[in-house]
Amino acid sequence: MRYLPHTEQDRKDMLDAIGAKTVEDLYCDVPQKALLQAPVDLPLAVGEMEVERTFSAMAAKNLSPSIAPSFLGAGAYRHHVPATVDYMVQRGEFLTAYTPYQPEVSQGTLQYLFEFQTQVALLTGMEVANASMYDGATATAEAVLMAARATRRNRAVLAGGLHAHYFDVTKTSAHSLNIELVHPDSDPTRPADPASVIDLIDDNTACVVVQSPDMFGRIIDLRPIAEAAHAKGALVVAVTTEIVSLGLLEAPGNLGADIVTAEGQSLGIALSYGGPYVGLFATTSKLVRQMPGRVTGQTQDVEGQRGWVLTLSTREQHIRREKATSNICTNAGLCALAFTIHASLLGEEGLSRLARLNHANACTLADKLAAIDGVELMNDSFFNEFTVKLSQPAEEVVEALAKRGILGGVPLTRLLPDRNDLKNYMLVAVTETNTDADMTALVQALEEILS
Amino acid sequence: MRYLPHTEQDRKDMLDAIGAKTVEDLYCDVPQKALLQAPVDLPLAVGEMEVERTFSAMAAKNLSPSIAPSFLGAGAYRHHVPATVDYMVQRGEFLTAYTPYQPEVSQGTLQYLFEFQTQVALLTGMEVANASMYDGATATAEAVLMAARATRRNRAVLAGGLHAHYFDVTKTSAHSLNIELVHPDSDPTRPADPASVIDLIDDNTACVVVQSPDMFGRIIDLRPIAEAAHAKGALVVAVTTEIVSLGLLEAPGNLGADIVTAEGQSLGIALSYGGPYVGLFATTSKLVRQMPGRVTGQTQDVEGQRGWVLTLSTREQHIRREKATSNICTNAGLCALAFTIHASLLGEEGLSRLARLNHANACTLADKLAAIDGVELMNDSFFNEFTVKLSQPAEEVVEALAKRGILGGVPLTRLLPDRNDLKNYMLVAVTETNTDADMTALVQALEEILS
Amino acid sequence: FAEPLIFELGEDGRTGVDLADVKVSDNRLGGLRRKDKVGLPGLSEPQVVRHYTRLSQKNYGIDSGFYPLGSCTMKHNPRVNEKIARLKGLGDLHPMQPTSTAQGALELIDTLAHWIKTLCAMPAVAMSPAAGAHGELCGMMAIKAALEDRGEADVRKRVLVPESAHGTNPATAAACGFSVDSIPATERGRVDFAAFKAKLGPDVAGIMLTNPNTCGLFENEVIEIADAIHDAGGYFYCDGANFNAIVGRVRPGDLGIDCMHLNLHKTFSTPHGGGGPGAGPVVLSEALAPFAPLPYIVHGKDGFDLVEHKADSDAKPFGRLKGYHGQMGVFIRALAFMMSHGADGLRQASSDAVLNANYLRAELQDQMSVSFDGMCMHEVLFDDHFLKDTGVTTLDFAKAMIDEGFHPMTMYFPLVVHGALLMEPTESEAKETLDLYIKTLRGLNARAQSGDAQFFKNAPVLTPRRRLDETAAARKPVLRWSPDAN
Amino acid sequence: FAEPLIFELGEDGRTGVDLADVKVSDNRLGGLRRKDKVGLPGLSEPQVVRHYTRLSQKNYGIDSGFYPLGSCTMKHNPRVNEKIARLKGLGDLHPMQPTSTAQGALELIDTLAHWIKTLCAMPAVAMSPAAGAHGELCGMMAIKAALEDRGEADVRKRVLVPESAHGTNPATAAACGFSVDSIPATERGRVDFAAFKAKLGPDVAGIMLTNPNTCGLFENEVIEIADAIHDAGGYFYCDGANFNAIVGRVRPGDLGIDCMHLNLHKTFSTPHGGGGPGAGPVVLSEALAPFAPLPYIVHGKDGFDLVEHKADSDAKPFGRLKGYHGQMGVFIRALAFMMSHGADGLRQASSDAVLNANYLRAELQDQMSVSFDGMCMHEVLFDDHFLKDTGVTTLDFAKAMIDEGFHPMTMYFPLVVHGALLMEPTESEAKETLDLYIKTLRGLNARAQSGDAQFFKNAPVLTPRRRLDETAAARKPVLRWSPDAN
Repeated sequence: MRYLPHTEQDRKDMLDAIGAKTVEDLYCDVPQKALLQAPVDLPLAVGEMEVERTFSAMAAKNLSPSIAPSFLGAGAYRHHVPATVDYMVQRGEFLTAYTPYQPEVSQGTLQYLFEFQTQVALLTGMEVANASMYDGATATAEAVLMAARATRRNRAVLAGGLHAHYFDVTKTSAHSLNIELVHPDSDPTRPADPASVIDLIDDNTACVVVQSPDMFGRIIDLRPIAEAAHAKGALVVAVTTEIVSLGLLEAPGNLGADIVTAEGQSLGIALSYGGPYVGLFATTSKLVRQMPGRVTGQTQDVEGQRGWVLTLSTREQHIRREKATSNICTNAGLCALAFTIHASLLGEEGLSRLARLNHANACTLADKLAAIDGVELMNDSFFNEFTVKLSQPAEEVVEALAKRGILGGVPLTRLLPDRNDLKNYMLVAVTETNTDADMTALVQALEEILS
Repeated sequence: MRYLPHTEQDRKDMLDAIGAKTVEDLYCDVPQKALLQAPVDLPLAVGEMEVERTFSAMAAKNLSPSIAPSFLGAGAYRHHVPATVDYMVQRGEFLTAYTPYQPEVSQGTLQYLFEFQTQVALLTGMEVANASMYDGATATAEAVLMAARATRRNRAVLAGGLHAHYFDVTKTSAHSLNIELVHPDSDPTRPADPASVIDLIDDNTACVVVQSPDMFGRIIDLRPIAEAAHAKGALVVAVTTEIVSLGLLEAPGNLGADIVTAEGQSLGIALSYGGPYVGLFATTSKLVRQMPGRVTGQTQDVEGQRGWVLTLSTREQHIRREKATSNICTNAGLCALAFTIHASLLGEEGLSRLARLNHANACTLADKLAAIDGVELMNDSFFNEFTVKLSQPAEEVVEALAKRGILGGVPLTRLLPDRNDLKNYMLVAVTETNTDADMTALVQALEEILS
Repeated sequence: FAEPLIFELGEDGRTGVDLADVKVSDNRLGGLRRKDKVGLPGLSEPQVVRHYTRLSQKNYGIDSGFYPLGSCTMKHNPRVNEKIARLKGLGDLHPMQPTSTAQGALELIDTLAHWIKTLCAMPAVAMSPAAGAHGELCGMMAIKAALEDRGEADVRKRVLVPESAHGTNPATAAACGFSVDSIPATERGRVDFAAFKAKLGPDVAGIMLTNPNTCGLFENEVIEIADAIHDAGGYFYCDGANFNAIVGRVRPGDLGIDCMHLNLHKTFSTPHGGGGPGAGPVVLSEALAPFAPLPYIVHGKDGFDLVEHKADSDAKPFGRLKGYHGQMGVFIRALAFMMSHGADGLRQASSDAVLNANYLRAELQDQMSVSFDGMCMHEVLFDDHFLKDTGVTTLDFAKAMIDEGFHPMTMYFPLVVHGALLMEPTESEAKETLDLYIKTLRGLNARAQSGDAQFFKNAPVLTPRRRLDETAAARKPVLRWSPDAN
Repeated sequence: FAEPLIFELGEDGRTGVDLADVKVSDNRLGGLRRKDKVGLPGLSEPQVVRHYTRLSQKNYGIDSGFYPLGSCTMKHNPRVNEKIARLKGLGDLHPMQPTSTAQGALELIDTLAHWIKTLCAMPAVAMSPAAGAHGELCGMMAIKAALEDRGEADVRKRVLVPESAHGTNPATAAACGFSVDSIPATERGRVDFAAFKAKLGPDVAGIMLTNPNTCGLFENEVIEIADAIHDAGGYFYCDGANFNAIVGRVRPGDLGIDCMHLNLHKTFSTPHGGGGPGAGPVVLSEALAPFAPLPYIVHGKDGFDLVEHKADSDAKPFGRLKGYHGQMGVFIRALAFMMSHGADGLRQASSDAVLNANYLRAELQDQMSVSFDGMCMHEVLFDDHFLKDTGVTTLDFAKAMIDEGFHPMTMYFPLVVHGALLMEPTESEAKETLDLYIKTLRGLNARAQSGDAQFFKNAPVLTPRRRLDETAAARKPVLRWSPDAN
């Protein structure tokens, strides 16, 4: 077997050294009845060529968004990732390292995590960030738990425009710790109204969670909500599912956020059917010791040279055990690396252009779609994603588009299945990867389907 | 522009330091009339996404042998290359290095070249090998020139089964140096006859060049030819276009070869429409100072540690100039690296299995094809490629197969266009990559076309 | 050579990506257009390549050398898996595309689930957890949901956790609202069965047991433990961090466990450089299966279907753990790893891992102090007894190993022994590598015993940085670069 | 750490590739089945990965740092080009598949040819040469064929080559059966025009001139040289090794050259690690175009066609230089590089390359001895005059640079100055990198002038190996590992 170096002679020699006759002797502590005498009922080993064939066959059964015109978003966005990103991530010294427990031989990982933390802090307009989390949804759930810890309150208000998965994940976590969630209905049919959130904040509210652009693509002004929340002693958690938007939109840190969580997939990370992605988590210096997740800090070595180490581990499980700030142990190191390299390649100018290009393409498509009979644009504001109301059920339209080889959008009922009132609504995302030909294909197909 | 670091400010500052007003001042030695005032008439810069789109569109116009059942050989063979090979080759320290002029920071390159030389020597059964050449054809041409130098004779006998491109390239080089080539007609219709070559060797013959398996796939016994050549003081150049064959066939070094040249593409190297490939060149210790091309040798550093350097450079142009053994300066370093890594992964057992698998598949297909009405198998012996005679012109059959999405073989007239007598002959190659389904597809299509 | 921070390399106006410079109006931005710059530095592509190349050169990975970090299962990461994960039609699939256009993806997840269930002899698996600790959360939430379903959640609030457990175990129990009760270990390094039984009672929700445990030992009374916890009305959570020792040799389902997470990124070798990403699917017994979180795959009449919201009436999903459907990129690599090995190869791999650990134990036990007698599983635990009176600590010893070209073992974990050194060689390592490692450790020990403590205190000296001041880092945290401070 | 040879790592029976173990009969092997083993070592995949990873770590590339190796144009290698070269339908195309199934490939080569011809203002290009020296061979063979066509091949046997030329120039002339006559240089580092004219005569086949020349200078009398050689009945071969200085600024066709090779791997940046592969297409004037070698592409009625054998009656191809159709893998990358830059970016790139070289010249000329006054092109030549009486040689100085993290410049070439140091920064380098390099060289020079020659003699000390004994290597060559010897 290509991955296993031992020959039978090696095994024999090693058993001799151990003083064991057979491998079974090594498993002497396993109850006999539980020790398998033969391989389990699964296929036997195959070569690399066969493995590639098997997976290629499975890949061929999917409609690839690299081939189909694709307008899918809803929290995961197709962007062009420079080839450099993936080449760098795959360098063995990065790829096959682990958590930097030994900082002397892990300065590469530690320095890029420090760079990542800085980039996240800059993008979000916050003071500090951690070294990444699983994804945007889990980061948001952790933010609510953190707010509850920090404020010693057990109630959170989640604005209606929060991504349904983010809400669900938060609810799952909150349930375990008896945190009460207040969540007004999501309503893309009316303009987003800060009052609907503000009215729900009370003196026991740990935090208010507001997503912008929200699940429907609307850009939300955090300021009035933040003002109201702070007046009640509540923290403000700002959520962004499309980090590229911050190249064009005001950073939540400048709008009153105490914690910012975001999905970082848009920079550097393959769509990969939903994961692995990278959760971003930023907050203020004041709250840093309540922050979950791993964090890298700057220090010096015995020779006075600048270097980096994992720090603030007194928050973590291996020290604090059941008193840790979170049960999260790993981060998303390689995804954070991809994010950081992509952000480094873009730089200020590149990110700004990328964001403008996304918005410009979205404006173009929004206008084209709005001109179709049977399509109504719901958004006054958006970044690169918006909601349209169709004259037919969105799920059927999406299937009809798929039959034409177009990945046209996400029916809102896929996210909110109980909302029969939204069955004609569809989310449409546009990025720099969408060509004019893509847009024309979508417009023509929709005209046919809706006519 | 993403590859160019200078800002306009940088450029200005640097011009100031130089004492020049404009970039044009730097070009003051260029005759004014030859200095362009504007960009040439070609498209302007584009981003990475657009470049990828352009090339993807060109790729889509080709029939990919990864998708089509493919039986093409004629000196270039589709093998499965383990993913490891390409990942290692792409490590920046290998990929972006150059000729190891500074051995202290090039031990990586030098050691793998030393390993490559050893592997080539082992495979061919020769004493030494160089650090690679452009391809099998140019290596063969260089071998003839080397034989002429070493024997101080100017006549070479090239057996009829030598690959047509190898013959053409050798002819081009020999022409410049007034070396006479004797080349009996290629004839796949009769069994290969050593006598036809032996009879042509005379006292002015520098070398005899014999390919095995030959252009038609036949395995040639070098021994009687070598005996006759050596009796006349001529050297024997053995050629192999399919290096994998040496996992199953006797090494030419054990059959009397003085020089072995080969195409190394089969191990580690993408087909890539014909290049870059890697020429292998091996010979005896006695002849080593006549050998063309770069070579790595073992030595010690000032601390007595084993290390490697480029050596025997007194043969080369930068020392010898017009008296060099060859004008070749570069080698095919990255291709040699890919070859070496693939060979290292295979090892003795892997190479042997690979060779047997190729031969077994070829036997299977040969029998299947021979059973078709209108197909006649010409070979008594072969490794993974053989010649069939068809009841219709091969070029038409190949086009008809291509229309069915099958890359069926190489018409002999593509290699030997003047040989109208061979217009119904086709070369068919089979490797470990061909599945039973591939073979069935070819058989069925041929049955249809030839019926 | 010191490599500057990326922020110290940039210059305004440079970029490493060429994109059109389009203007946009503010009309549709809700009045929230960014006023100031983000503050990202501008670099050309060559600068970025060189910067991260140089950073990588300051790192040590499995590709660099032996990495016997106990409890982390640092094994070979096959490159073909990387290639496959990037295939068009897999790596580029959108999580929200219609399932009719992603049948191959669902087939892949379903196939992986089948392999996992078969290897574990368990009827169900929840695929979505993103890491081991996330899997723990999943398992404990399933237990909590089952207790709620039984109406006992308010009563059964205590979870038993051996003192040798990873810190994530108690942290997870706490995150699920349970209290944690620690079970002592015997001098054989196993759960003290008598003490465990004494702690059982009507308020016990379950036990979280790592098996093989963190001392590298198989809990030989595991079946008795399972029976006892079940008799007491609790559930048996097994931490699968050490599954690598028993894959294809022992099926957790045969031991009576109710749920267990698998670290796909460890046991089934997907790259998780720098600490992630991972994937922590959780196998579930019949008792817990109905409470599996959303989403999950079902076989529908038109092929595979993805249940993203509670649908079938028997299911009582406890909720959702993560956006979308789990760590597909990790699934691909893990399944490729499993298929490459096959049932035979996986069994061989776990045996080789155990063989390697026992070989280290056998060849080092006369030099270093093995904490517990008898055969170990895939890792072997030493304590610092052998360093007594040398003035060399576990930390010092580990740092000296770095200068010899090895990544150190895990230090100071588990906590049940003093100055732990936990070595996990994995099946990837050749005997020659182990022999060189053994020789090196013997040499280091000879040096320690010879009284040359200073040598160890100075180590490492051959690394990009020498020992770093972690106390200073924590006391006054500098967690980001800023224009003024650095 | 020393890394063993792969042959010292293997063990019989191991393999890194899993293939079926089929038996084959000897029936069809012509009685020539191998009797003995090849002797290849057996290694597992993880061992191979680690071995070559470690070897790579003993190497220095552009990705590692500044690489100002004169005349080698070590510029950034964009990774997107690597990705494109591996696209299905490009990287996997077979050279012998019907041209009807490879129209995209032919379009690609034809498009690249168009870019090359436009950049050079030349009517034709031969695409197949595999490297610069191979291109030289192509060019000189075309000249020879033209002379044969004129019936003057037996008379015109002498080729003029400046003494500053690369060694490949005279070697190529010799390989084509020409004799070589060396032209001296002026004290301005250019061809001595008078001496050149004096050498012209009816036996002259042509001149091989590098422009910009190997001293980094533009041959300001190049048009006069072209006119003179043409008047004398000879041809003008231009060595395009230094094309990077003038791409988009000067077109060789406007200078009167008859043929010139381009090093696609240098000027247009395709990776050629360890010294290859390259590609050396040769542009040809009207006079030489008919003699272009096979194969070439024509626009047929059904699309592109590939002429692999003499077909059209006007063509007088001098033969074939290489198997198949040229270095497609290099073509792809070179064209991607060209398209990425565009006409504007290529012009900017060459200007930046020249700017960088002149910046080095300006900032170092007070410390080190610039060989020739005036503006240089994309590289700048120093000699060892500044090291006079320090006891430090060019070699010593270069080795000391290695310890500072830089790859040395080209040493001892060209031969026209004593102890040459030829620096080529390329356009890829940022001003900061150049500034650090300048500062380092100034520091080293100060140290050299201070009398600390021993520091330089000892260098390098920070490398995997220190100075290696090249004399011993050549005297008793060990060119391979063997089971007994090593």
